[in-house]
Amino acid sequence: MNGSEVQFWSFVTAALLMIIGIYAIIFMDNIIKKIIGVMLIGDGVNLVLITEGFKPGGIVPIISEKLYNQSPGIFQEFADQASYSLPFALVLTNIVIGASTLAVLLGITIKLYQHYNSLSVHEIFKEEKI
Amino acid sequence: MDNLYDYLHEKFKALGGTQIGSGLSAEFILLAFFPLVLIALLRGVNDTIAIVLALLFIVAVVFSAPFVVKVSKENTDHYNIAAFYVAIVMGIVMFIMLGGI
Amino acid sequence: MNSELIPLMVIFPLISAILLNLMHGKDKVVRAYGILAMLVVLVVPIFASYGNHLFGAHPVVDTLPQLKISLSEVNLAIEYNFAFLQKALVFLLAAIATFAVLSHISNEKKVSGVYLSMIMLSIAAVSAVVMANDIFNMFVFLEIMTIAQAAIVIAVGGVSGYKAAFKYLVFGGVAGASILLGIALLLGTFGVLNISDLHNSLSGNMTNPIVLTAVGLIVIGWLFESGLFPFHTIKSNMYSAAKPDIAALLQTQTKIVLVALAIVLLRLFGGYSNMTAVMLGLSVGTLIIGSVMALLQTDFRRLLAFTAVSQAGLVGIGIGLGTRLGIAAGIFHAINDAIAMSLLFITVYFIYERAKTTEFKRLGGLLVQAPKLAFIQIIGILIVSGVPPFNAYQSEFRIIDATIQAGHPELGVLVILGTILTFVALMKGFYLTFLKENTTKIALGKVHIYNGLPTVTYVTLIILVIACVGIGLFPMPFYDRAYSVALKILVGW
Amino acid sequence: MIIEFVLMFVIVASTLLALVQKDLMRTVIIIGFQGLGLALLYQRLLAADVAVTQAILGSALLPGLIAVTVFKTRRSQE
Repeated sequence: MNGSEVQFWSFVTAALLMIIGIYAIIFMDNIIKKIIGVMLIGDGVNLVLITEGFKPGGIVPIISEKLYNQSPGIFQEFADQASYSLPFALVLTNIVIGASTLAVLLGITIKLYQHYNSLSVHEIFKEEKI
Repeated sequence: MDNLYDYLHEKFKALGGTQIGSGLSAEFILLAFFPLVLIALLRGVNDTIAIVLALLFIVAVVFSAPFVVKVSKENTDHYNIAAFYVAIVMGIVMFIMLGGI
Repeated sequence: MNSELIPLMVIFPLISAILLNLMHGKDKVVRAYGILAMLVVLVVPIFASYGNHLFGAHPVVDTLPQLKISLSEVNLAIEYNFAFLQKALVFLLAAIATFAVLSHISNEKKVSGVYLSMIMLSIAAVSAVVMANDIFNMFVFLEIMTIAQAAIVIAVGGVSGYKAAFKYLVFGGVAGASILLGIALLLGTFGVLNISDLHNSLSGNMTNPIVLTAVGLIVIGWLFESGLFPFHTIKSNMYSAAKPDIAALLQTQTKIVLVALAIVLLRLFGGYSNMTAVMLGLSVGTLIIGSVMALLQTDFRRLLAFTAVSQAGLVGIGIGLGTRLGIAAGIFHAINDAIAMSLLFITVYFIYERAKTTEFKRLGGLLVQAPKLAFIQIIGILIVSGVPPFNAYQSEFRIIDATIQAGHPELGVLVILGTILTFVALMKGFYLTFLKENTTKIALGKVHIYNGLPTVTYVTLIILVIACVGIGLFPMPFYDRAYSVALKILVGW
Repeated sequence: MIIEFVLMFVIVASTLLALVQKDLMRTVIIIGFQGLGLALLYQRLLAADVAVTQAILGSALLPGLIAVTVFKTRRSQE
């Protein structure tokens, strides 16, 4: 087992998360499970981005001041080994966006429950006759 | 054919509250829409095949009219209908992009 | 090169959103600041000079050989472009948003700071989407826009608003994730996020299956943001659940985002004919289904909602043709139609404010009570249906011209059919609201439209009519610039 | 290397388990494990800063929000 195998299976995990999320959004009847589905899709995309930045056998792209002072020449070596950190910045943004979407969705859920006294999508959208 | 109006009126009742006039205009536009799309799709192929397909299509239209009721049933605000079409279209779009029809 | 006013168009509404949120509760402060902020938002795009703005300390670095980019330089900063198209779109957005803010301030006894802050947030998000030359920045602001729009609808919509916002956020989550996954695939393949750099890296690389997957994913996101076929019921539900003045703002934002994202798609993957085919096909479906559904509605707001969706399909047809004429006509129609549909939504807003309903079975015979409104609405209907000498005629005519020149005359016929159907649907609404005497029990004594229009609404309507007539009589200054933008899109930025 | 595969298994398994539960409180608790597993996987994939954020949000804050919603509505799926 080497690093690139981890990368491959990590992509597979991300794909599974997204597929499970889409399944939940389409087929699950409970609103909260649909919301969890939205969260799972976001997690899957985040995992794809993180795995893209991953470098097998690399190091975490954080350089401490102490390390730099010990040997200034370490910068070149660091740049060679560090994982690609642009995707991490994207993921941080997406995590925050996902959290805010989730919060709004949960707020709507409480309001809908107060009105319909149910969490079932079938029950809530009953008035729109199929 | 004497009581076509009554027949259509009966059919359009399912729409609920819509006037028969608007139902009929929508129906005619849809009847014009399908052959135009068919022409747009089949313009490239062999003439004979296109004629046969067009005839088959006309037969299908005659037996399945009126469309308005079906179309309006498929475009309500229900969550499940939206989810169904979203899933189908996502699949089709990805298939066209990757399969390259 | 760096114009200092360009970032202000995004940053100022964002700061205002935060401030208005904090001011919530202090009525007079919110009113004063709301009007002031809208003034600034309106003025800044007029005075900003054309150019680029770079966020970040590294404007340009030399070639990075490991990225395999056939460029001499790579942009590391987040880049905002500002040219005539961006100016027109941002100013249009600011104008319609000003009406939404002013109508809220002048009609409500208690002004909600949170509500105004959400409007500000959506303005900032849409301005950023229009100007950003960075694909991830675009995604972030699209998500912010989705949340802000859902919040505006929740604020006033009641239970139907909650349901509409729920669907909008869930499918918005799916579409946003789809766009981000597409971006992730492009980032993994080429290592850049700047659209110009991606354009250069992508040229002649359209057989890579990873890139093709990314195209499909971003197109799905585009379909959601512009409310085309599978998402048309979600968008129209949002429009009809919101108050009509907000619906005017929402449909303006939708059309602006449609144009902005379509420009990105065409710049990046313009050579890929399957993509334009998908865009074109789904736009045609939206046009016909939207106008058929508009004809079947029994509520004026829902009727207008479906009309707005079908007009978005018309814009999509122009852009989806992929020819220079088609793209120019599509962009031109997006601007014209956003103005014209806003006009109609605002007339219905007035009916909704006064009669507290827009259902046809409760309305009728309003011509006697509000002749001015009826006159303006019939003008709006003529504009949207593409009657000369108004502006939508100029662009619809050019779209039909473009379909014929692109070798799809059937599509031209379909556009004409859709336009006729839109006209019939809108006239049905006008007839049932203004002309027909409603004698049913349910309507008796219900409908009262008091004397005269309020000043804000009246002035807005007049300004919009003047804009429509003005663009209709002198289309060339606008169309020529759209035409040159189309050339830039096809050839390269 | 084995740690990553265990974490991936935990993530997928807890996702599936969470969605088949009838009791929504159990769903919330199990989805917290999924968030924690993701955070640890991010750490193993050399994204330390993201891992910290995900650990806080995914394993505590978001499940907490969902738990509040479940308390305010009904607990079991009908």
